[in-house]
Amino acid sequence: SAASLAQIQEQGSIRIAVANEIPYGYVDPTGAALGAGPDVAKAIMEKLGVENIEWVSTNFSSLIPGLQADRFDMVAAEMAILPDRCQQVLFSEPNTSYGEGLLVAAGNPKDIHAYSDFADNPELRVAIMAGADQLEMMQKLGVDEANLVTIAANADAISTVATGRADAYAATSLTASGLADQNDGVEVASEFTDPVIDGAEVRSWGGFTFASGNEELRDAVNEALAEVKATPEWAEILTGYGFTQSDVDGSAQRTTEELCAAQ
Amino acid sequence: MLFGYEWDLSSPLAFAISILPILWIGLTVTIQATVLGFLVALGLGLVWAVLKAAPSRLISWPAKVITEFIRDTPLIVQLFFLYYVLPEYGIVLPAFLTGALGLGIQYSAYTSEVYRAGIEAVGPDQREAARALNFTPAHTFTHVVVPQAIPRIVPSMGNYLVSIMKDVPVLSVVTVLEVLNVAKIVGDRTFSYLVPLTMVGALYLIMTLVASAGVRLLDTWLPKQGIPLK
Amino acid sequence: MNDEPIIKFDKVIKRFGDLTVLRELDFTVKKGEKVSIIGPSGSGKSTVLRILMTLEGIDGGIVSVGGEPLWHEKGADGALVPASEAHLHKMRAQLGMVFQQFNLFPHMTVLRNITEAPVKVLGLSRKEARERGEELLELVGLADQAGKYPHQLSGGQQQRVGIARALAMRPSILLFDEPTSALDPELVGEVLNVIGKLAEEHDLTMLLVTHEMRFAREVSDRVCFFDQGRIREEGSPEELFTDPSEERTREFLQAILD
Amino acid sequence: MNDEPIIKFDKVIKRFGDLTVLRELDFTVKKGEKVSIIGPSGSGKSTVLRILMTLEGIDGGIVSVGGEPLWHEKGADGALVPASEAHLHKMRAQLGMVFQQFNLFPHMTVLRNITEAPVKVLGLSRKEARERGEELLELVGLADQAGKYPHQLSGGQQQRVGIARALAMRPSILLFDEPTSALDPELVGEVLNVIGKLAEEHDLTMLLVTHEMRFAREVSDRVCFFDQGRIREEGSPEELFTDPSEERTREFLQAILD
Amino acid sequence: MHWTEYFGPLMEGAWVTIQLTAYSTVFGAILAFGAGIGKLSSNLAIRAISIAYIEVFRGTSLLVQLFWLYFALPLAGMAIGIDLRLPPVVAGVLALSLNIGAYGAEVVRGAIAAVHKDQHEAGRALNFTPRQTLRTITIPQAIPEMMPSFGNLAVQNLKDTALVSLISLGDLTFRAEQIRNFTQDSTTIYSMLLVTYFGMALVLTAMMRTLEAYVSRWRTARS
Ligand SMILES: Nc1ncnc2c1ncn2[C@@H]1O[C@H](COP(=O)(O)OP(=O)(O)OP(=O)(O)O)[C@@H](O)[C@H]1O
Ligand SMILES: Nc1ncnc2c1ncn2[C@@H]1O[C@H](COP(=O)(O)OP(=O)(O)OP(=O)(O)O)[C@@H](O)[C@H]1O
Ligand SMILES: [Mg+2]
Ligand SMILES: [Mg+2]
Repeated sequence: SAASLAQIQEQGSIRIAVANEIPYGYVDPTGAALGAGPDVAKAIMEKLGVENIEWVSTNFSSLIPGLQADRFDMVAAEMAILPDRCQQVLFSEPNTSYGEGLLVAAGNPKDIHAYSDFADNPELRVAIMAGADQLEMMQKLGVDEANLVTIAANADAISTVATGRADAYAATSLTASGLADQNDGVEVASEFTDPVIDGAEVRSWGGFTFASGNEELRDAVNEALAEVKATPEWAEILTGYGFTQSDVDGSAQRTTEELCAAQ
Repeated sequence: MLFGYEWDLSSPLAFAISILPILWIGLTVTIQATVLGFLVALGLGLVWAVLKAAPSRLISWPAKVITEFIRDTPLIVQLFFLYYVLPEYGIVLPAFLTGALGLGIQYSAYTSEVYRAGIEAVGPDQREAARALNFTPAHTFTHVVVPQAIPRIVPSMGNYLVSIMKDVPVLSVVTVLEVLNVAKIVGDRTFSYLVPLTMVGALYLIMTLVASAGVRLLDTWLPKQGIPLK
Repeated sequence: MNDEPIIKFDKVIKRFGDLTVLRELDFTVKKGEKVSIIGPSGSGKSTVLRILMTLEGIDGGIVSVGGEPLWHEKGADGALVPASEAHLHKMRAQLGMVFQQFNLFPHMTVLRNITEAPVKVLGLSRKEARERGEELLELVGLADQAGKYPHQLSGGQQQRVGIARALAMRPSILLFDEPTSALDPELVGEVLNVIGKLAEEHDLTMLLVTHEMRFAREVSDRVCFFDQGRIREEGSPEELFTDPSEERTREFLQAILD
Repeated sequence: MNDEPIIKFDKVIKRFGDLTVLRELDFTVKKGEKVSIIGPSGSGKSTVLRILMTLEGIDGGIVSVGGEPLWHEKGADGALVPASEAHLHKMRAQLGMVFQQFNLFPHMTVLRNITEAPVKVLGLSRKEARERGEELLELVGLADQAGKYPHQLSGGQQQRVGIARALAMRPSILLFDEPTSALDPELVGEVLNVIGKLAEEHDLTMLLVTHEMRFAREVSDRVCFFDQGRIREEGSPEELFTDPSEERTREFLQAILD
Repeated sequence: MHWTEYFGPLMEGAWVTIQLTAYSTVFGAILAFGAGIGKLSSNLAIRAISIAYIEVFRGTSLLVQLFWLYFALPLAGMAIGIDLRLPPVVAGVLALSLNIGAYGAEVVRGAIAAVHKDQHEAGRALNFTPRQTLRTITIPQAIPEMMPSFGNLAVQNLKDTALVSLISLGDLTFRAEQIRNFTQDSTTIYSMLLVTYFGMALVLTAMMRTLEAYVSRWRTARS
């Protein structure tokens, strides 16, 4: 099973996975991990006395299986805390909160402004990342499965959208704007209407993730996370990666217990 | 839920049965990609074979280098190239076409060798006999060389057809929803990979056994009257 | 028998890389003549036939067939220029060849082997070609084998098909390159019989490369002894076999007849 | 020469499918005897040697070598049961064989061909085996070829290596299956010389299948004429060659000596 | 990021690819010999296992095998209470070796079966045990026969290593993907990637040719 807290502290080393999503957690070509998740994780590990972090970069859809298969001890991808996932893995308290967004081709030729557009117009195709929560949103909004293009990685979205293989990429607002910055062929859909699902606007809360059974590590991280969140550096990290003040404030609005028990 | 089919996680068997229709959809894509890729490999391979046999080195040499290059580089990278690079030059192919084309290109390097070997196996004496009878080169090729080359070519081509089928899962990297990709998505959504992946393995085993048997059958059906087959 | 030469080699040179196979060969055959070519291995016998059948080009001199240059044609200014494929195609129509290894088409039936060229090259109808093919099979004694494939026949039968195939194109010159040397000894006779019959009954010009001395003696009007790419000695079979004037010929005949 | 038989075939039957190759063969060889086996193709000569070398089993009768059954061993109750691999392994140690096609190991040098089995099977040290191997190469006149590979030698040399290889295992019986018939005529002599020398100088029991009548006459104490899986006639070379009593033997000798 | 800066990470990935190729070629060759010889065994159980192995791994797709080992095997292990969570490197090398080993087994079997029966008889006449005959006579003669096919399989294996990038193993392709995700500079990255694989294949081919010349030196020795 996954390394226990004691083992980690004894070795002074922990394996943390990211899914190459700017700005949540990614590895630059030199191998350095950046993003809201990794930066906060570094602060937490410092508090826990773990000196060495071994960063693992993997596909988003491999994060949960990877935890279950002990390929890493912790995930710092700001994975949204969802009831389904809570049954598979453990989540820390929320570290971030974020809303949804849409990446479209430059000039938004198909005039897309909401996730519900894909349900209303069966001509439109939308890309989602394998394993991401946007799938569930699309399904709940009644989007036809045939109009979903499943891509393996965030960065593939630029090509997918710019070439018209999909008309838009559904992702969090920060992901979308991060991608839009990288390439002139794409932009963030303006006047975006947040999806309303089960009567509520969608907002996601992201946290660190652990293999089930590793409550000890989760609890230690929670404790350290609370300390980090109390410092001004925490908000700076988040805003430095483009999170708005309301995103920062939002992170305190829900507890993991509530999120896991939702519905 | 995928493609409108719900899965039933109550037991492995129930799960397996409930995802059969989903895998079937992936399987049809696998078969389509196999057939289309094979056709491209057959056509393009013939082009390479003709170019490689060209009397001018200016033509034959580049053809040889290109086919060697194709043969020595991984399909997955070739697919990435077709999928992500071509659009930068204005050529946007749908994922399925990209995949089938990539398969066809990769295997054209192999099939061109099959053509070459098949044609070379028809000895010079046959060409000389045809020339002595005043056949035109085109008639010699179509009526003397090709009919004798076909029985030599068919079994190897059949084997490549099976190989192409086994390479179709690589097309998942460019979002083609072939059977492995579908199974993987089922796994991603249920967090249970064992049943769908095992089923794909079993399906593949059945398909290759059937296809190989088909190739052997075809081979025994082929007329080969006295054509010396090595 | 007509006296004008139907085949004429005029100082013909043929090289393979460094090896000069024909050294200014002069050689003529009259219309209707049956000429046997004998000589040691490598002396260029096959090469002569292959040049006539346009399977090999030449490096010097002029070859004429039926009074016209074979490997050249008259250019605009009357000078000889290398022959075009069209010219070769026309010239080849006068020649037929029987190969040592038969070279039948294995994927065609016996009859199809014989009718394919008349239909595709001469433009005969399938029916005409079939009729002619059946006559020829009759001639070579294989009327009942028309539907078989070559591999179902014995070597001797295959070679007789080879002869029928060449005849089906109505050539005026028939070339034989050791037509019996790939055959088991007991099958040689049937092929030689057919060739002998042809030689007697038709006024075809025939050029035979053969190691069957008895046959060369019986069938041919003239025997040419080739050595090192030239004709070393020639004459009627009686002259050459019984009283060769050259030592080299004598040696060769002795070695062969032992 | 000792009188007790070292090889004894007692009503031995051998079949290949429907074909009965040995029909109740009775045959004995005394210790130190040199026996030539002659006979038409298919008469079972090779089969006799191959049974002795345990390359073929038998379907009936008993073969004994050195007084012990070869293809059987005594079971618990004293009755004969089919031999185990261990028994065969033990029995094989008395026999050596020289093959028609030499059957040298192409991937080993000449010396290695000779030393491999003594090392691996007899458990000699590499050094001992090498010394013995060099002596044997000396004996067959190939002392200077030890480092070459078989394909670098002529056929005659290869066969001499084959003889040395068999001798290296110190067999008391040496079997030769047409040891010279795969050789070009001019190489036959050197191999026959070596065998002749062995026959003279050693008290090895030797069993030779051969078509070399001159050799059978000179080397062997006894010649057996095989026909249809039986010994049709046997005797000293003089008797058999000069005055065979059977018509069949006479015919065979005539055909061979022509 | 300038394209020259791609070299560092790409070379790191290339090193992983080389290691993967080396390990899986070596393990694959061992499996190939085991199963190839096993398929010729007189022992029914060994033969059945060898045939089953060869058919299963030749009959399914490498990527399916890879995903199965990486994603499904741990779950299968959990079901029966054994820890089968292979690290990506192990899963990758295992899948590649098992796959190439199954193809190689057919090559080994064919080459061994092609050794002339005369050689077995000579071995028997010299009282070698069947095992000794196999080891000292048959296999050494069969190896040169196998080499051309092994050369092709080695290149095949090199290409197949690219698939391990899909289970997050930091090979050449994975590194290239990472860079592309970061820079979106597809043309440069993929061109460099193709050329690198081509170069490695050429080197590998040359190495296999050298090895072939070495193991068949007894065939080519001149008199
Ligand atoms: N295509 C070729 N390339 C190189 N050398 C050739 C070629 N064809 C023939 N030769 C050489 O030309 C010489 C004459 O060949 P040719 O076949 O005419 O001899 P031949 O008299 O028919 O002998 P044989 O009785 O052996 O058939 C030989 O030395 C032969 O090796
Ligand atoms: N393995 C086998 N399977 C079937 N038939 C065999 C086999 N070995 C030998 N025979 C047959 O057994 C008969 C005797 O064979 P054997 O080799 O003993 O003859 P031989 O006297 O040595 O003949 P030759 O002089 O041709 O070598 C032959 O008809 C042969 O075809
Ligand atoms: Mg010739
Ligand atoms: Mg024999």
